[in-house]
Amino acid sequence: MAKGDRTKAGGGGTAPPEPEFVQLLTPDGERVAHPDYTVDFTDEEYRGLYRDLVIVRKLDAEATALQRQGELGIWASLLGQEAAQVGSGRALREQDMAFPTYREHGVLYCRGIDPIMPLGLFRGVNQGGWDPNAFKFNMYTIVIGAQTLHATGYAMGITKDGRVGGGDGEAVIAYFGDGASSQGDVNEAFVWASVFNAPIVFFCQNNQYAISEPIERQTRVPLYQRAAGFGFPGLRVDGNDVLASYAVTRAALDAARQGQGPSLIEAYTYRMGAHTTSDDPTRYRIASELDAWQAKDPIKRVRAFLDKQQLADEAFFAEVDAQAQREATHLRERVLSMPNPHPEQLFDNVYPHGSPLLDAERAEFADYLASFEGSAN
Amino acid sequence: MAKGDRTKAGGGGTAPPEPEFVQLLTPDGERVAHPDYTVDFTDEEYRGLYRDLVIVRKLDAEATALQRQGELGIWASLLGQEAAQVGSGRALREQDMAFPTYREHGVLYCRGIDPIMPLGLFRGVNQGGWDPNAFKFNMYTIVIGAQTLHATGYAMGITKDGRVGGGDGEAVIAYFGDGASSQGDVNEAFVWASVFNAPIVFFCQNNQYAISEPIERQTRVPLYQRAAGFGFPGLRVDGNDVLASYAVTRAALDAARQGQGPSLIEAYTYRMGAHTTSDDPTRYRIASELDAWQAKDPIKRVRAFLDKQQLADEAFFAEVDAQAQREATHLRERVLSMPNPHPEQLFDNVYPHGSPLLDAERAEFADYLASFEGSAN
Amino acid sequence: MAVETLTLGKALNNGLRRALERDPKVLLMGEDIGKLGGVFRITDGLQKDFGDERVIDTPLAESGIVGTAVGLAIRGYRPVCEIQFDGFVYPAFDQIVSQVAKMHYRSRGKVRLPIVIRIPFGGGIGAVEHHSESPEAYFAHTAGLKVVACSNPSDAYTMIQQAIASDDPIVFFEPKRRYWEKGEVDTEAPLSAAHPLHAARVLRPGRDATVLAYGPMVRTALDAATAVADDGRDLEVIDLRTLSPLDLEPVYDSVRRTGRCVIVHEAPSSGGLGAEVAARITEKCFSRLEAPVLRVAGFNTPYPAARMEEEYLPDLDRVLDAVDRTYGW
Amino acid sequence: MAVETLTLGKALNNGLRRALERDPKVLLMGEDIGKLGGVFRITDGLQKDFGDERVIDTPLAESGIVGTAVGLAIRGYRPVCEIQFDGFVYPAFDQIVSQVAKMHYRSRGKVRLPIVIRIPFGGGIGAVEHHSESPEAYFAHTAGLKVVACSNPSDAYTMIQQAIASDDPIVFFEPKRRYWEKGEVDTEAPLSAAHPLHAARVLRPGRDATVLAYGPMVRTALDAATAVADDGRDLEVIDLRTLSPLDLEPVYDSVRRTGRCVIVHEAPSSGGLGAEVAARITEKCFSRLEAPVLRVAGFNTPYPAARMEEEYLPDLDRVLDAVDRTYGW
Ligand SMILES: Cc1ncc(C[n+]2csc(CCOP(=O)(O)OP(=O)(O)O)c2C)c(N)n1
Ligand SMILES: Cc1ncc(C[n+]2csc(CCOP(=O)(O)OP(=O)(O)O)c2C)c(N)n1
Ligand SMILES: [Mg+2]
Ligand SMILES: [Mg+2]
Repeated sequence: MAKGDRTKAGGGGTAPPEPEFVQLLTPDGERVAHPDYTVDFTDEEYRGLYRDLVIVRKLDAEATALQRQGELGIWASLLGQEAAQVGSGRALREQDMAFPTYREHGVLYCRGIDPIMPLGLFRGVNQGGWDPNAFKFNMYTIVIGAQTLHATGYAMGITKDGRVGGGDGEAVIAYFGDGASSQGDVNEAFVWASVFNAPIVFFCQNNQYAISEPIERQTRVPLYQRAAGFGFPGLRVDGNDVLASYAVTRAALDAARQGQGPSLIEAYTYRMGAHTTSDDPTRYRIASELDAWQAKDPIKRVRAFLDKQQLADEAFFAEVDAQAQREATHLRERVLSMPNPHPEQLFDNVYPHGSPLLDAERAEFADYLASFEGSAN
Repeated sequence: MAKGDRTKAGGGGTAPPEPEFVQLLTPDGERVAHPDYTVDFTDEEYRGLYRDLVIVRKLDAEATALQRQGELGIWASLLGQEAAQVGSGRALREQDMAFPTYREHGVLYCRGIDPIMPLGLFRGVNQGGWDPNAFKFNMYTIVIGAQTLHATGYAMGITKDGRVGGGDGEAVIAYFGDGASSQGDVNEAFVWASVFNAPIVFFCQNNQYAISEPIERQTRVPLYQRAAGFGFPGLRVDGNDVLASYAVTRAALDAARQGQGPSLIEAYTYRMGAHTTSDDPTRYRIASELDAWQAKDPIKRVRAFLDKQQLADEAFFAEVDAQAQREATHLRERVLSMPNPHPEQLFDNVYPHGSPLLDAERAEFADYLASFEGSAN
Repeated sequence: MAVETLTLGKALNNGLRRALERDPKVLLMGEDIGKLGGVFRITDGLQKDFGDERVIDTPLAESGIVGTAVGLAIRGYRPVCEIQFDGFVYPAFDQIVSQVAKMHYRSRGKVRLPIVIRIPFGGGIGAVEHHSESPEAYFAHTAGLKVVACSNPSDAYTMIQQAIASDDPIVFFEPKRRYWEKGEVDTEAPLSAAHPLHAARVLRPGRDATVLAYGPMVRTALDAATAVADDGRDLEVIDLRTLSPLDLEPVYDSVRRTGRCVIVHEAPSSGGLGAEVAARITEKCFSRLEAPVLRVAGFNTPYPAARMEEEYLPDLDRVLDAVDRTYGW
Repeated sequence: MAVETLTLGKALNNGLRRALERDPKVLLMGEDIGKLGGVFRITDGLQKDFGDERVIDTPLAESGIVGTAVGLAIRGYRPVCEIQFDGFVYPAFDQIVSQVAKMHYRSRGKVRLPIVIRIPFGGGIGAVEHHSESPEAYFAHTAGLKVVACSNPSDAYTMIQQAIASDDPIVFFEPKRRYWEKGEVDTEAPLSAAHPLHAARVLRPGRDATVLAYGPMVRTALDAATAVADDGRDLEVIDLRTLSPLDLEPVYDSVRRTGRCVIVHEAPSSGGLGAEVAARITEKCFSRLEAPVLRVAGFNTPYPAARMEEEYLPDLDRVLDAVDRTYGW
């Protein structure tokens, strides 16, 4: 009947080549140049980044230990993702707002927030329960992708408030994972952010896994490329390079605050540990993969850099370790002394304006509890 | 503290240039060449396409008239989109499966299906109720975007059945609108189709509106570009050009059936009428816009082409009109004689295996109805 | 007093206008609510008068509408989301149930989401599938949400304003087939003097049996009461108005007097609101009941094609039949 | 007879294996169900034995899982979807309610969707938010779906196979905190001889009061019966098993004898399944009831933090308290 020749449509199915990314510090601690991005830190700032990295890893390890000892119900470790989190977290300006998943302990730390804050959630004594606006850091969000829409709405509000344009404008960063990229909500967030030119940076930590599923189960092209089809720029950064993570995030946030709209950063990194303490990664990945990524460790390379550049000496490294240990111990002590909630608290804060039905339920429950008092039951 | 230079991330916010599309027949009826696509129809086939276009427009007009006369509850007209539908519909091979929205009356016609089939839905005597597999044409889907996932799942089934590869492989076409591109489901369908390399063509009729909302409310870049970020090709075709619509769809379907995976076609067209008969487009669009698109009418250009190429004479055109009129009249008669359902039918087919509770409810209802018999009530 | 005769739809439109005037943080968001004024014209003229920064045509995705509303609320706005039809709220279900409903609780009161989700609901307009659903029980079963339904122009006008002024997240059901019915609305009565949002209302006192309804079925219940008044049967009709939390004290008072109760709604009976109301009444009025609380509801089928909806929907006859049956127990 | 002692989780695993063996059209789909075997290991080893074309790790999006399952079912497959946790079914709500539930109806019986949606549900495992929900009432209120819950290894083994063999779309609830409890399973009894899928079952006959439960609360109800047996109170315990359609004939028989009934579930009471069951029992057994049917349920709050869940969840004491109260009416 007719023939259709086809060169542009169709195709696909071939594996993507290992993609390029923005890198400023190699795994060996070499500082490399990039045509578009650079950082210009003081020696003190370089040391500060190292300190952040070591401390967030240490606190994370402490939380993992606390879970193993039954003091936390579960823990989602950031091990391996320190650079992506410290780099992006430090890139935020004071007025910026962050929407984390459940793993952004490092970002939280860099916002200057006491690391004890999210531990109530993991211990099971509360569900987070902090004021996002007070800390410019939203509550952890567990439902995959949901927070990207919240972040986008918040960013739309910034525009409505006339707080974009100029260097003191506000911007939003929305964290999510590689797995989350498949959720409808995340893609709807891209649509909204684009259509409303919202001042937001979508920061995807591609740690290669969604629990057990490797990235190939979510996409067959690099995730950063998703952005272009929604009308905004995307780029990939070496997520194990704290300098590059900082540089690209700072630039993207500044562009957003100046009215240039959304962008997507894919931080290419690796989840060195289990998905959470409930997970057993030996079921789905091989040891050699982990070894390969060990070589790209985000902390080792900064240490090598500080060494080579003679920006720090053994005393400094020891002092950082000591500080990390102190903060970890302090954290542990406070976790152990977190009070259990009183049972009746389960009725608190269901509604801002309350509910007579619930008040009655609470009263009945209190009577019921009282009925056991003094009994052996 | 540091500076981040930024050229790749950020940016955006500028209006996209009027995009290129694949065109083989100009609005004036000139046949033009395209480097990648062509058609090679016999004279009879060209006349056949014209006949299709005229008939689907006529049947559509008849349905609109029937609605105006109270014989249909609502009608979603395809006016203006005939070429996109006839072109893509004729491009399907017999073994291919289509998943329509609520507007693909032209595709349905080209599948050789009696146009009465969907009218029960619009009259309100049923909800569609045909066997998708018998007609290789799924039921109309009203929930925006939902069918794209169904289509993708079906296409995955084709692969599982070993029915891809070679010219006799099967493929799927999923229709959706510009507005639908914002739905999470559609983007999830892109993810699945890509990851499973499903034999599917996503066919988006960008008719410039989602009810009252212009395309700018859904995207700030051309929709076909969405595909690349999901890892498969996308292209834009002149949706008012039946030849180009045919060529690109045929090529994409054949690529899919041969195992080359999914693709996205954006058919750039225009909804000449109201969204549905319930809509009043004068509230949200100006007459001059309609005029501009009248000049690009999908039927006029084929008629001009047939004229210029002397492929048809007045007798032919008159005969086509007469046939269209006959089919429309026949359709009308059958709509008018569609029986109303018996009330008790509302209990039919809730479950394949039935439900005792529902049987009891039906029996009670029958008794209740019977209680009025003979009464004046 | 400035009493005007308005349709329910126009009363909502006026109520929204008042809310936009009163508080610059109030935003309207939804599909086609701008130039078109919504498919039911509930937002007619509002974008023109308040601008497209406050009356926002959104992309076509309900999860996106509600999800961005959450973010706007965290930022301090008061979003009013329009869901175009009942059957299209489900893509937003996750955002509503897991985010909107739970945010105040999980934040221990630190995050308020003063979001109103407007949903035209119910059947009776001859529509195609997905346009006649009654999903209220899903939301009433969701702790952390409040759910209300208006039934007449006067309530529509005040309740929408009360809902927007409230810091509770509220799912606001509008009886779409009653949009065109008229009633008197006092557009200048102060909101503070209005009947509370979360309170039922006795619309017609009566001695013999209690009929409960909300939204579109309130008119049906009132019609039933009128129809039997001549026969000497005196029905008390109560408009529930608030579906979560329920306000059942006036209902208990009534049933303790009448001993007979029928509850009417369009949603399928199984797991519908009527079940909850019946269970609670039975618990509180057990010894006073002459008959079990009976439910007149949609059948337990998907909503049928338009030409069967008349039979599907509870009507005056089915209400009266149930009232009769409570006498025969 | 080949009676094995299995955990409930392992019984499900064996049941799924049987279903995969029996019918090549059966597919398992979900997040992490392949190499990992699911976060609860319910699909452990199945991908290894049946291949990744039949046991499919999907992208991370629940609407996508269920939506593609619809297409696969139209193509002739029998997809079994795993939703990782109860709280993550909501993104798929639209596909379940508007597509899965309605397809057979709208196609006038021409499209069957033999889809099973497995949902581990309920609390008691000390999890963080969204991992302890009991969403069964949403689905039981949705006409066109069937909803079941298993409570013990033997039922788990047969019910999952029956559900997969059925052409009805079925939401299959698994009591996650009972996954590790053991029981005897006859793995060779023919499916055709098994207790029907949509039938309740009297697990413990008794004379004094009827206790109804399903899923995780069945064990609690049985424990309560044991606890009071010594005091001379004889409770009848019925496992509802099928939540939609309900099978209440055995319940009516029981309540007509006992005159007292308590229903137990973890979901919040308002609009929960207990409301429906109570309303129906009251209608059918009105004159035999000594007291209203009482509900022991989750409170009407979002699911609380883990360290309050013990108080939130119905337990033996609360069941007994309710039984006591039915005596004091
Ligand atoms: C809607 C939803 N579905 C499923 C889950 C269960 N779940 C928790 S984390 C996770 C994987 C997330 O992967 P990714 O987005 O890559 O983030 P990562 O954990 O790797 O940081 C899944 C499936 C969830 N929390 N929410
Ligand atoms: C989930 C959902 N939301 C809203 C609607 C109401 N609605 C019906 S058609 C339509 C616009 C669709 O626009 P588009 O996808 O461009 O298709 P078109 O009608 O232009 O062919 C809307 C909002 C719906 N049917 N489904
Ligand atoms: Mg990941
Ligand atoms: Mg359109």
